[in-house]
Amino acid sequence: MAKSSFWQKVIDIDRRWIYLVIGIVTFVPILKYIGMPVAVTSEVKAVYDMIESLPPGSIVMVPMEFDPATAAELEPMSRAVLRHCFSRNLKVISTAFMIDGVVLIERDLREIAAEYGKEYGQDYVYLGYKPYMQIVLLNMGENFRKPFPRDYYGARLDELPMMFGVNNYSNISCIVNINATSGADYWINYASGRYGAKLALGVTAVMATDYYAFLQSGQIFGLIGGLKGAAEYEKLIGRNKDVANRSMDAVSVAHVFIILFIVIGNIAFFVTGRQKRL
Amino acid sequence: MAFQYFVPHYLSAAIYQNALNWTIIIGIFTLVVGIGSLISLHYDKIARRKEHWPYSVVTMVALALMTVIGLWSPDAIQNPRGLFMHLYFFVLAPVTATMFALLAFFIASAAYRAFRARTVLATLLLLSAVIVMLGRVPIGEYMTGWLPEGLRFSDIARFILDYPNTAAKRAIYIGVGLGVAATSLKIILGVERTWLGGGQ
Amino acid sequence: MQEVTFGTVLWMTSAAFLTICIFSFLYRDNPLYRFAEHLVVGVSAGYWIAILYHTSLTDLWIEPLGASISAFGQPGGSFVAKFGALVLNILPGLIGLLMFSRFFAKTSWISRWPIAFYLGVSAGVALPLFLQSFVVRQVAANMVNPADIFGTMAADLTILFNYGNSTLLFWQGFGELIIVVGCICGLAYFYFSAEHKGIMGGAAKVGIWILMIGFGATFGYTVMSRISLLIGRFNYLISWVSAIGDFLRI
Amino acid sequence: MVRTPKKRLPHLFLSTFLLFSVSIAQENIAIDKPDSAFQFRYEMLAPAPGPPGDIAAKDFPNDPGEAVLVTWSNAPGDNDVFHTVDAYLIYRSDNPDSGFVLLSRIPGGSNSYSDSDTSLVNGHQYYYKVASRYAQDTLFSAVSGAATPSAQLFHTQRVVVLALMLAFSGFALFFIFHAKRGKTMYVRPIAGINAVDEAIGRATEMGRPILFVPGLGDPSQVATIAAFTVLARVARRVAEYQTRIIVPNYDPVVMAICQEVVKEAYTAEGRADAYNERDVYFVTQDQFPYTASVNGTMLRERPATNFYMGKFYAESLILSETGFVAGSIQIAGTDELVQIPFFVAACDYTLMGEELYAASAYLSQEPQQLGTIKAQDIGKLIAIALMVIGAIVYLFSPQAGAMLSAFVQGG
Repeated sequence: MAKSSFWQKVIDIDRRWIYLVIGIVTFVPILKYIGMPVAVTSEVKAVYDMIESLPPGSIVMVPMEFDPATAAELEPMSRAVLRHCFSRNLKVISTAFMIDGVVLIERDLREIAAEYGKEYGQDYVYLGYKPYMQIVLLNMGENFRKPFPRDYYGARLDELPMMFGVNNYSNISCIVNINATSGADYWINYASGRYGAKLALGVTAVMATDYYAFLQSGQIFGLIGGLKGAAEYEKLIGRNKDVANRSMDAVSVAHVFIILFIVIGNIAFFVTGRQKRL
Repeated sequence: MAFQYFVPHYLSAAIYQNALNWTIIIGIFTLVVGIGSLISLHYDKIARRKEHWPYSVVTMVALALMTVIGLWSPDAIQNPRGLFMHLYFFVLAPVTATMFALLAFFIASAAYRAFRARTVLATLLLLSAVIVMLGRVPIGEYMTGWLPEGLRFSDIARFILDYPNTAAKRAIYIGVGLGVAATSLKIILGVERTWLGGGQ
Repeated sequence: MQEVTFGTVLWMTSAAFLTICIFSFLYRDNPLYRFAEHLVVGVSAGYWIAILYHTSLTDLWIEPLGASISAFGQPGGSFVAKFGALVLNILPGLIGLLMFSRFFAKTSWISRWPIAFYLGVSAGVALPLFLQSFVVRQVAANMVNPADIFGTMAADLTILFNYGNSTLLFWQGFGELIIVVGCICGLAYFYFSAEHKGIMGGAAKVGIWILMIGFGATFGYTVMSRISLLIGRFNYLISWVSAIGDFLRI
Repeated sequence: MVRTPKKRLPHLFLSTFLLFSVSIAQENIAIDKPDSAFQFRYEMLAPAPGPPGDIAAKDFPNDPGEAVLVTWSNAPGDNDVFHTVDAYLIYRSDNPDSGFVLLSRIPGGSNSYSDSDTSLVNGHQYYYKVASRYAQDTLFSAVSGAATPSAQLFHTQRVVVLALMLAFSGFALFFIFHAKRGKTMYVRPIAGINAVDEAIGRATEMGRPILFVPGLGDPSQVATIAAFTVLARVARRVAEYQTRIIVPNYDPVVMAICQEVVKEAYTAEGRADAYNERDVYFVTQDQFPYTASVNGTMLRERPATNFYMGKFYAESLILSETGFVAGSIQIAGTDELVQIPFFVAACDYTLMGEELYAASAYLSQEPQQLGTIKAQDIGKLIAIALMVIGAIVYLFSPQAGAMLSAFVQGG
């Protein structure tokens, strides 16, 4: 009887204890880095391989669509991809179709370019934001100058040395779209589907399940999913101590605890004789 | 508009573009109506000194401040050092991100409560969730790294994501697609009139 | 690194304070949360007014309208064309203004017109688009060669029996089979105009099983996203503490 | 002991290629990119540079008439092994003999370019040539035949969608008019629908309000439209039982419609005076501030029942967990795939995907609503039939099957 009432208490536990445990197990590993091994999956490797295979000077487009709310997941990923491009002396064109993220993305681009001593206009170009992205994507298939006569800083595209002769997707070796929104569909339908650009996606872990189908159908050549994907990419470019890898510890531990909760909940449920309906 | 999809001609593209722009403009006018409703609600609370009315003052002041700053200067939304963007980055953004982060806690408590092996269906839900969770984090590799390929958590998780998950999605997508088509059709034909308040 | 000024620290502190306000909701509803909630509703509504004004209203309406009015002052071009352009630019604004009739109870029925226009256009756009990507594409993806599927499975089993090791291709074939059969069963579950019994009932049952496995997978996959967001907030709080430290040292 | 995961060849993945095309698979397995150490020797084996061949230019198909599609065959050495071609240079002129202008430089490995320069004139003739650029040489191809950009009136790759749309419209109309003439149609009862009335009754007993959240969708989305129908039903009951309904809104147009719906419901019950427009209000068009506000409302107003109907995104679980804490009965309905699991986990009843549309038709009991449900079911049968036909065609001839599948897929 005593045992049963203990399990009954477990079932009726105040949810705030669960919150507390999750808070603690997420916070502690951030402070203390353990370094769990991260296995690289084929879909992330595909993106890495593609960029690795491009000759220096090729142009990669890295459109980024995320805002401060989703930056926690996607910022590490975009930083890893940008680092890879710049370290291989590739040129980068970037856009931001989420208005809340325009400034955030500008900062990321500027900081990482500076890390590698890259110059604006010569090695990378930031086009910024325009509303109605589906129309912009279609127009970019014709000419970047159509939706973006000027770049984010107000310079005419023709004034930027890097943009000479660069008209539309066909001048781009590949697109790595880092996206927190369903706008990724437009990239698939228009940039890849209609204009045949080679497209890879970096998306949040939630979205990743949706986009596996496109990977199978060959509409995208690679997929980086969530913080885990970012950690894999960091590992591929040899930056094991960056933020995504460091966070993997906390992610792992939190997962284990959630599963523990589920297991304990089920034990309690069976011991108390399943009477409790929830 | 439905037929525009099949007609790539430039005239058709222009009509399409115009109609879309119009809906956006109408949407903006409606936003003013929405803001009117927000103001009226909070004004009412303040005027009648309802419970928690001081908080309504906070809303009204914040709304007025943000609108004035935002409309006053033409580059308010572009200048990263302006007050408008500062309010965005240090007031709106953290609250947004933190609300989102609350999910980490809620997902744990929901899993604890709901994932009980009560029925076959509940058990399937539970098992597939647990396997996918383990398959996506490094710790799953620790636990099953010794197994041959194909039997590890990550492989099973991948199998579930690639196949049953895709099947479920397709079934729902086809249903949703047909549903959308049917409803659009009803609107075009004027059969669907719920939006008029249910009146015939 | 960015230099830490008093202003930065102040703004960062406000963000950290609001972060903590929202987290306090986990304990229970309290004045801190209520403050943050009401503040952010106001700020956000104001933010959207400004954003939509600057990005959409000016670009899409005010500027083209201005241009079509000033076109009358310029030489060349037929009057009819100019007038047509003007009307085209004024109309959406007029329709939008009809929405304001909602402010007065007696005239509020007029606002149904803009709503009707809005719905009509959207519905027209949605009809073929959804049929294409949600129905036709998905059906096409499901049109696979059964001979391939069973062939793969059989070939793998042969290897397994003869050599004792598997190429795992059996599971792939099996998976493809699950997609096709699972999808059909899922559709059976959503078949509303017949009772679920007999074959239909069986298929529907399998359908709901597949749906549940799919849902479980989505749930499991989502956990990581959400934990990442929490980590992001914790990282922010840590950077705030260290920014204060830097500032005090300077 | 730390076990470092071995570099694994992703079996399942690789074999996908095997299944569909032997040739593609061979390329993937047999040709590995050479290590950089071998790169030098490797390139010595590369074929001598040459110009691109088979140059052709034609009007870009299925477009509004602003582009020309230029195609060519890859120059020697531009393949998966050697990559010796740096880039292709595209030139254009309106005279086949002279006046060629450099248009664009595109990376090696490609064999087509869509020229959609804004200076292209519809109906005008253009000539193209392409040069392959190697480390040392730049070699020009022959001049293409004349191409004339023009606009098309019909998108040829969308035949199936058009056919389906017309057929579907036909069925829907048939069943709607059938239904209007009084023929009753069976719609299977859906769990959760009965719960709607129950939940309203409970709210009345407890004397607490009902919270109806119409989601984040805009009014053109079907989930939102279905939500209006459910709201109409709920509001009528609320008016009848004299409880209170609170509807916080995200989209101002949705708000306007919800106000109409609720007002109409009160009027229909003869209680127009009891309708309070401030209970159907706008919060803000921003996901999480909206969620924060609805959360607060839940804990302060303590509604007996929460309805979540329409489009929901990440806020689904934030709302429904808070609702659980507040002790409300919760009924959810959404077609947003990713969010269904969370509603299933946290709510008492969940209408999944199409169930939401069916529920709204069921609740309205209007013949035209039920008629379209029937048409949707026919649509599902057509979908299944197509899949089966596809499988049968494949069995007889794999080529025909692949062609059929590609035809249905369209562009």
